[in-house]
Amino acid sequence: MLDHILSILIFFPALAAMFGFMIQKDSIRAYGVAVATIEFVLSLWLWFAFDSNVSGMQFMEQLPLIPAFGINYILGVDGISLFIIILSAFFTMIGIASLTDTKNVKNMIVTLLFLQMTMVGVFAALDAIVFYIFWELSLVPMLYIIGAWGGPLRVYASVKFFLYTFAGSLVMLVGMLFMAYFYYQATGMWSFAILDWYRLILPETFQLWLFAAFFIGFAIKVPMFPFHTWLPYAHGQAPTIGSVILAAILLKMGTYAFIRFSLPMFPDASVFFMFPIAIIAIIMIIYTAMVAYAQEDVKQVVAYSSVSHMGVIIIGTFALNVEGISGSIFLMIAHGVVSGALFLLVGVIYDRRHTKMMSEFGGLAHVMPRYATIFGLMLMASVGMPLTINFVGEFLSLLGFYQQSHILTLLAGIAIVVGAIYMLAAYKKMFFGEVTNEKNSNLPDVNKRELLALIPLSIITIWLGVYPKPVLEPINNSVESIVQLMHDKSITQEAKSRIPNLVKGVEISRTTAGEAH
Amino acid sequence: MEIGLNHYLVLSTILFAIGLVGVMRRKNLLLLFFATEILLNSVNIAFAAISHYYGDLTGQMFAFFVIAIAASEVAVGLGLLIVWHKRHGKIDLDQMSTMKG
Amino acid sequence: MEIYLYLALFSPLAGSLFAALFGASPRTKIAGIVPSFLLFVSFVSSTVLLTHILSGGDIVQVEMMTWMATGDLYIPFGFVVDQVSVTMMMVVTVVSTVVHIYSIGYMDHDKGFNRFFSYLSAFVFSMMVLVMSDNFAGLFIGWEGVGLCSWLLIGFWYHKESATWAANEAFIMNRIADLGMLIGIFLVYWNTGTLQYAEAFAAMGDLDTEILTWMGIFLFIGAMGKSAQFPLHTWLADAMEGPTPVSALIHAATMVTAGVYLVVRANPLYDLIPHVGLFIASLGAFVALFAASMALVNRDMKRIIAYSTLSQLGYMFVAAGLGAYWVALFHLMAHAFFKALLFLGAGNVMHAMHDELDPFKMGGLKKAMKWTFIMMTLASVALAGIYPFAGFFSKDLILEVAMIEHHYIIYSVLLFTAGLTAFYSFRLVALIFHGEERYKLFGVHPHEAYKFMLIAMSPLLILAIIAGSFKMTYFEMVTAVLPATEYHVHSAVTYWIMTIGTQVFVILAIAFAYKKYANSSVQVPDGTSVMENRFCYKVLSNQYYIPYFFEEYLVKPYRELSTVFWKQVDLKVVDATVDGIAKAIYGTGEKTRGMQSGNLSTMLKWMVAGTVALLSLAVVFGLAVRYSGEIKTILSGLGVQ
Amino acid sequence: MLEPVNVSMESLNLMTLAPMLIPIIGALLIIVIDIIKGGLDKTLYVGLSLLFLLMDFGSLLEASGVFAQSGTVMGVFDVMLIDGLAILSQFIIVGASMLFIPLALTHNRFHEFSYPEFFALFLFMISGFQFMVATDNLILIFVGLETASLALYTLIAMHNRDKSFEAAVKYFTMGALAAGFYSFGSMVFYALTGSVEINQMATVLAANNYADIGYVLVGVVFMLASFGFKLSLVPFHTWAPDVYEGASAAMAGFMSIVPKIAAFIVVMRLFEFLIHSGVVWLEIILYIFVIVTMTAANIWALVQTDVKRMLAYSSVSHAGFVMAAILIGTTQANSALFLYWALFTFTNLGSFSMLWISRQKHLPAHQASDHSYDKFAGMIQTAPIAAVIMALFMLSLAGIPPFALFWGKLYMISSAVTGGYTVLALIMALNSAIAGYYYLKLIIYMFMKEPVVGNDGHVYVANSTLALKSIIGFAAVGTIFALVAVNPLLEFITSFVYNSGY
Repeated sequence: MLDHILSILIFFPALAAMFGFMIQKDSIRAYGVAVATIEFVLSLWLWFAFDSNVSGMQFMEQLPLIPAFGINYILGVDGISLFIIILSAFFTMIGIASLTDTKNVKNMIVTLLFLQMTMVGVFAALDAIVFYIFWELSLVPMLYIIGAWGGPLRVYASVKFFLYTFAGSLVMLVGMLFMAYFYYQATGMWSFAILDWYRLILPETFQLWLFAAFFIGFAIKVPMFPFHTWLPYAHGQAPTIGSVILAAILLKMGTYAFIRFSLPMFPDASVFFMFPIAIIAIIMIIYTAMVAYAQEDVKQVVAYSSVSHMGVIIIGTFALNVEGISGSIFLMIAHGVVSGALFLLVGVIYDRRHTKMMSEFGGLAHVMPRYATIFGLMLMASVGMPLTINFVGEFLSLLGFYQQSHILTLLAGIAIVVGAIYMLAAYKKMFFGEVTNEKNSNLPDVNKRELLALIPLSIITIWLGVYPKPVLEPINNSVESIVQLMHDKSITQEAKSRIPNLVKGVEISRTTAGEAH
Repeated sequence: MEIGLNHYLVLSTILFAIGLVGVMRRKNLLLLFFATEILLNSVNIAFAAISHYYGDLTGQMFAFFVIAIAASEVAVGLGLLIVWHKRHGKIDLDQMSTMKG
Repeated sequence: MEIYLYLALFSPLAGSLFAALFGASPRTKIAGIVPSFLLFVSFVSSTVLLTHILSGGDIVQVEMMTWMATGDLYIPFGFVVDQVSVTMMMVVTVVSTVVHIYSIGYMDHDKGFNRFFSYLSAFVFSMMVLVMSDNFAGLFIGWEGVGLCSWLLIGFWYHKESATWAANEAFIMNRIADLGMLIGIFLVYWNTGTLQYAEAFAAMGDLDTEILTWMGIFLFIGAMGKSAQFPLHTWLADAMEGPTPVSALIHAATMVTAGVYLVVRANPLYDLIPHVGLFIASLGAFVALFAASMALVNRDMKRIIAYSTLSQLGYMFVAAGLGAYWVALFHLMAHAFFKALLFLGAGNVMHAMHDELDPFKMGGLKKAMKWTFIMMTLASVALAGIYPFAGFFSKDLILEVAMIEHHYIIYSVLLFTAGLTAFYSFRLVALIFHGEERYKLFGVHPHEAYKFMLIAMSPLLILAIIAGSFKMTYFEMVTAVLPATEYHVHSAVTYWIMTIGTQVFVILAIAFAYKKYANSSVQVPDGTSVMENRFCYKVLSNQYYIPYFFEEYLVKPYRELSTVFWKQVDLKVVDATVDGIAKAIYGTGEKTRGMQSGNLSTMLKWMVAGTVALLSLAVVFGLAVRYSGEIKTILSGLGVQ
Repeated sequence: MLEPVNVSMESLNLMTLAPMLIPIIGALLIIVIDIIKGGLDKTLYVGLSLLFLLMDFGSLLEASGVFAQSGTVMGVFDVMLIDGLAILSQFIIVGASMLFIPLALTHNRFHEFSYPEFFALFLFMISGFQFMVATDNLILIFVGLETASLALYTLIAMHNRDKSFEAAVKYFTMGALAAGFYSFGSMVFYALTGSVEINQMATVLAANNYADIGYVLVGVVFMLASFGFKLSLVPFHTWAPDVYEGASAAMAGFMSIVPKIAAFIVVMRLFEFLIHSGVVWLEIILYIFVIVTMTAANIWALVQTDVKRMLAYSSVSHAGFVMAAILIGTTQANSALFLYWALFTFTNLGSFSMLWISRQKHLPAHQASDHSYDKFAGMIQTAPIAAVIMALFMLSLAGIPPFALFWGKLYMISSAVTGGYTVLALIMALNSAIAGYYYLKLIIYMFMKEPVVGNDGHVYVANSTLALKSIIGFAAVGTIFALVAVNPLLEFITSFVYNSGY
C-alpha cells in the first residue's frame, strides 16, 4: 500500500466524494469528517514512512499516460512537498469539522473533497502536465465554493479568480510546452517529467523567456503585485471555509511551483530576475501592508496581509540559498496555519454578527475573552513573534536574502514593522475599548466546534515555532539538493557566484541542450 | 481581331463581377438566385474556353458538373423560396432578420 | 548547576502558565501567590548561580535543544550563566519578585488580576531568555518576547483608548528598532557564520572595520528601540498608561535596560569600533539631558519618573559607549533598584489618590503616607547620587569615566544633567509630600498602602541604600568577561574636587527644588502663570513637539497614504486595469456585434467585401513580387536599405 | 474510330468507393421502403440509418487496414484518393453521424423526424462529405460539397419553424455564393496548370517555380473565401450564428463538426502545399485569419444571451483555433487537427445534445429564446446530474484538464510551439482564457443562481429519452476519460497522417 500511498492520497477523497452523493443529508457531515480524517491519518503515515535523510523523491509512482507525447503519471514527494500535502489534508479535515451550518452542506462537502484531490495532486505531481491538470482543476471547486456560498459580489469574485488564474496558467502551459520541446530537441524524446527537465541545461536567453512564461502563471497564483487584485475579492466574498483553504493551501501552489519549476530549471534566469522579483516582493510587502492598514473590513485586512506575507516567501525563495529557500518553504506552512486560523477566526465573528466591518465591533475582549486570546495568539504569529511558527520562516527567508542584497533585505524587513501596524490597528479596533455597539454585548464566546479547529492550529503555531526541527530537517535536505543542482546547472558566472556550492550535494547527471537551436 | 482565350476570360470575369454586384444589391430572393446563377455560369464560360485552349476535356467536364449542380441548387433554392413565400407572402430579404447579434 | 539554571529560567514560565489557567475565571489570590512564589524560586536559583560564579565556579552553559537548523545555520536553545548574565538575572529576579508581591496588593481590586500575573510572569520569562541566551537568536526571542509582554501590559486596561494606543505605539516603535537588530543579526551571521556569542565575537577580529561598523550600528539601533533612545523615545513616556508595577518592572528596571545589556554583551564588537562607541556615548549624553529637561516641567508623576529613567539610560549608554561596560552594568543594577522603588512608591501614591497623577493636586501627603514618603525620598536621594547611596557610586563613576576619557563636553552635559535630575526628583517629592494638603480640594482621603506591599518594597530600599558597597566585589566578578579598566582620576585633588563639587551642585539643586515647591504657596497651575507661557516651558511640556511631529508627519501621512494606496492605487489603477482589460474585451464585443445584423444582404456583402479585400491584398502582393526589382531600385534611390 | 475504352476492373479499384456507396444504398433503401409502405415509425429509419452507418464504419476499418498495409490507394480513374487523411476524417464524419442519428428519438415529436426523407437526405449528405475528403480532384470535391450542402440546407429547413427557414435561406444563399467562389477559384487554378487534381497542380506550379504568383494568389483568394465560408472564418462566418440558432440543437451540433472536418481536409490538401512551397502571402493571411477568427468569435460569444448562439460563436472560435494547424502545417499540427476534432466531436456534440434534451416543444412566455441563459439558472438544485454533465462539457470546451478538449488544445499549442509560431501559441492560449468566460457564464447560471420560480427541473429533461440519455452519457464518458484514449488515438492518427505525407 505504501508504494501507492500518493495515488491513494490523491484519489481517495475524490472517490469518497463520489460516494458522498449517495449519503443522506444529515449524516454527510460525519461522513466528510470521517473521510478527511482518514486522509489526514494517511498523510501522517506518509510522514512517518518518509525518510528524512533522503534528499530526493520518495514514494515514486510511474504510469504511462500518453507516452507518445511524453506525458506520464509520475508522483513523488520530497521534503518540500511533504508538509504542504499534510497541511492540505489537515486543513480539509478541520475545515469540514468546523463547518458552520450552511445551505447545501452536501454539495459543500463533496466539493471540498474534490478540492482536496486537486490540492494533494498538485503537490505530489512530478510530471508537468499532471501538475497542470491538478493546478487547473483546483480552480473549479474553488470557483464553486466562492460562487455558490459567497457574499453579495460572489459571482464577480469567483469569475475574476477563475479567469485571472486561468489566463496566467495558460501562459505557463505554453512555457511547459516549450520546455518539453527543448527537451525533445536535446534528446529526441518527448518528456514532461520534471526530473527529466532538471537535467536539461538551457542557454540563458531561453531560460529568461521560459522563466517569464512560468512566472506569469505562478505570480498570478501567489499572487504577486500587481496581479494580486483578485485575491481581496475572492477572500472578501468567499465563505470562511473557502478563504481558509484558499489562503492556507491554494496560494502556496504558486510559491511551491517557483521552487519546483523555476529555480532548478532556470537557475541563470532566476539569478537574472532575482532583483526585479525581489523589488516586486518588497512592493508586495510594504504596499499591501499599507493597503491592509486602510481596510475597513477585517477579512480584507487578513486577505491583504496574506499578500504581504507571500512577499516574504518570495523573497526567501529568491534568496537562492539553503537558508532562504528552506525558510520560504517553512513560511508557506506557517502562513498556511496562521492565515488559515485567522480566516477561521474572522468566520467566527461573522457567524455571530454577519458583518466583518471593524467599525461594528470594539471591546470584544470583554465579551469574548477566549476568542480574543486565540485571535491575539494568531495575531502575534502573524506579525512574526519568535517562538511562533511564522517567525522561523520569516527569519530564515530574510536571513537568506541578506546574502544577496543588504539594502533590499532591509526594505523587505520593513515587513515586521508594517505588519505590526495593520495587525495591531485591526486588533485594537475590534477587541479594545468599550463595547460601544449594543449588538456586541451578548455575543457568545467561541463554541466547542470552533475550538475543535482553533486549538490544534494554536498548538501547531507554538509547537513548530519552538521546535521546527521535524519539519525543517526534511525540508533542508531536499532544498540542499535543489540548490546544489542549481549551482551545478548554472552557466553564467554571476549565477555560479550567487548560488552557493554545497559540494556535499548529490552528483547529477546532465544533458546538455546547448546545441538546441 | 481574333477572339482569344483572354477575351473569354475577361468576359467571364466581367460576368462574375456582375453576378457579385447582383448578389450584393438584390433584395428580392428570386433575383438573388439569378445572380448566383450568373456567377456560376460565368465560370462555365471560362472553363469551356480554357478547356479548348488546353485541348483537355477536364474543363468541360467541370462545366457540366457546375451546370448540374446549379440546377439542383435552384431546385432546392426555389423550394425554400416557395415555402417562405407561403408563410410570409413576401420574398424580401430585409424582413429576414429575426436572428441577429 | 544546570538544574538551577533551568529553575531560574522556567519557573517564571510555569508561573505564567499557572496564572493563565485562571485567565477566564474570576479573581483569585492563588493566581498571584503561586507565580510570586515561583519567581522567588527563580530568584533563589539565581542567587545560587551567583554564589557559584562568585566563588570562582565555571560559567554554566547548556544547550537545551536545536531550534533552527538549515544550511549552515545552526541555532540552538542555548543558555549561559556567566558574570554578566548572572548580574542581570539577579536584577531581574529581585525586582520582579518584589513587583509580583507588591502587585498582589496593588492589583487587588482589578478584574484582570489573574491575567495580570500571567502577563507579568511571562515578561520575566522573556527577560530571562533575553539575558541568559548564549546566542543572538535567543536574545532576539527574549527581545521580542519582552516587547510582546510590554504590549500586553501597557494595554492591560484595554478599555482605555489611551492605554491601547500607547501599547501599539510601544510595540511598533520597538519593531522599527527590531528591524535594525535583525539586520545586525544577519550581518553577524553572514560574516562570522554563526550566531553564538563566543564564536561570533571570536571571529569578529578578522573582519573589516566597515562591516563591523555596520554591525555595531544596526545592533545599536535595536538597542535604541528597547532602551527608548532618541528618536525612538516617545513610547516610554506613553507606556506609563500601564499599571504602575508594570512601569516599575518593565519600564524602569528591566526591559528598557536590555539595550544597555546588548551593548555590554557585544563589548568585543564595540571595542573594535570605538567611533561607534563614541556615537553611542554622545547620543546617551544627549538623551540624558534631553529627557531630564522634559522631566523638569512635566505634571504627571509617572511620566516624570519615566523621563528620569530615560535620562539614566542615557548615562548607561555613555558608559557603555566609552568602553566602561562594567560601569554601565553597575549603574544599570543600581538604577534598577532605586527606580523600581520610586515607581512602586508612586504606585502607592496613586492608589491613595485614586489614580490621580498630577503632583500639583497632592501635597502634604507625608502625614498620611509616612512609609511611602520615606521610601520615595530615599529613592530620590539615591537617584540624585548623594553619598553613600547607590546612585553615588554608579553615577559618579560614569562622570569620572567621561572625564578620564577626555570627553569633556559629555562630562559637562552629564554633570549639568545630574543637577537637573536632583531638581526634578525633589520637585516631585516636594510636590507630593510637602506643602499644603491640596488634595483636600478634590475630596480625596489618602491612606497608606497594605503592609505587605511596603514590606515587599523594603528589599529594594535596602538595595538602593547599600548597593554601592558591592562595587568592588562586583568589579572583580564581571571583569572576568568585561574589559577590566579601572577608572581613577589620576590626581587625588582633582578627584576630590570633582566629587565634592558634584555633591554640592546636586545638593544645591535639591535645595532649590524644595524652596520652590515645598512651601505653601504652590497652587494647582491653571495655565495663566508667567512661567507656563514662556516659550521654553511650552517646548518642554510639549516634549519638544516630537510626539506632535510624529503624529503630524509620520502617522497621519502613513494613514493617508494607506488610504490613497487602497482607494486610488489598488482599486483605481491596479484593479481597474485588470477590469479594464476585461471590460474592453467585453465592450468590443458589444460594439461590434452589430456586424451580425441578421440581414442576409449585409451578410453577403461581408463575404464579398472579405473576398475583395483579400483580392486587393493579393494583387498588391503579386505586383510587389513582379516589380520587386523596380521597387528595390526606387527604395534604394530613396535611401532605404 | 476511337479505340474502345478498355479498363480493367482491377485498376478501377472499386473498393475505394465502398464507404461512400454504403450510405447511398441506405438512403435509397429508406426511400424505397417509404414508397412501399408509408407512415412507418421513425425508430425504423433511425435503426436503418444507424445500421448503414455502422456498415460504413466497418468498411472504413477495412480501408484503414488496407492503408496501414499498403499505403495510399487510388481508384476509379485515379479520382478517388484513399489516404490517411481521408480515412481519419471519414472516421470522424461517420462516427459523429452515428452519435447524431439517435438524437432523432426525442420525447417530444418534432416535424422533421416523421419524414423518412430526413434520414435519406442525411445519408446522402454523409456520402457527400465522404466523397469530399476522399479525393484530390476539384470536380469531385465540388460535387461532394454540393451534394452534402444541398442536403444540409434541406435538413435545416425541415425543422419547420420560421427561424429554421430563415436559417436555411441564409445558409443556402451564402452557400451558393461560396459555390461560385469555389468554381471561380478552380477555374483559375485550372487555367494556370491545366489540371484539376491538387497534386498535379502542385507539380506544375513547382515546375514553373510559381512564375504567375499573382494569379495563383487570385485562385487562392477565391478558394479561401469559399472554404472560409464553410469553416466559418471571420468575416465569412456571418451565417454561422444564425444558422445554428435556427437549426435544431442536434443539427447545430452536427453542423459544428462534420462539415467542418470535411472542409478542413480539403483546405489541408490545397493550402499546405502552397505554404510549404513558400507562398508567404498565404501564410500571413492565414495567420491573420486564425487570430481574427479565434479572437473575434470569442469576443462575440461573450456578449450572447442565448446558450446555443454562444455555442455557435464558440464553434467558430474553435474552428479558427484548429485552422492554426493548417497554417503550421507540420505532421504534428495535422495530427493535432484530427486529435482535436475527434475530441471536440464528443464534447461539442455532448453540449449541443444537452441543449437538445432540454428543448421544449413550445417556447414558454417567460423565456426569451429556446436556450437562454436564464433557463439554466439554478439547475444544480433542480437537476443536479444534468447540471454537472453540462458543466463538464463546458469545462472541457474551455480546455480545463483533464477533460477531452484540453488534450487537443495541448497538442495543438505544442505543435505551434514546435513549428516556431511562438506568438501564435501565446495568442491561442490567451484566447482560451477569454473563452473561459462565456463557458463559465453558463456554469455560473447553473450553479450559482437561484432557479426561476416554478421550475421543477423537468424542463431540463423535457426531451429526454433513453436514446438521448445514452448519447449524452457516451459523450460525457468520452469527455471525462479522454485521457485514456489520447495515447492510442494519437499514435493511430500520427501514423496515418505521417504515412499520407502530411
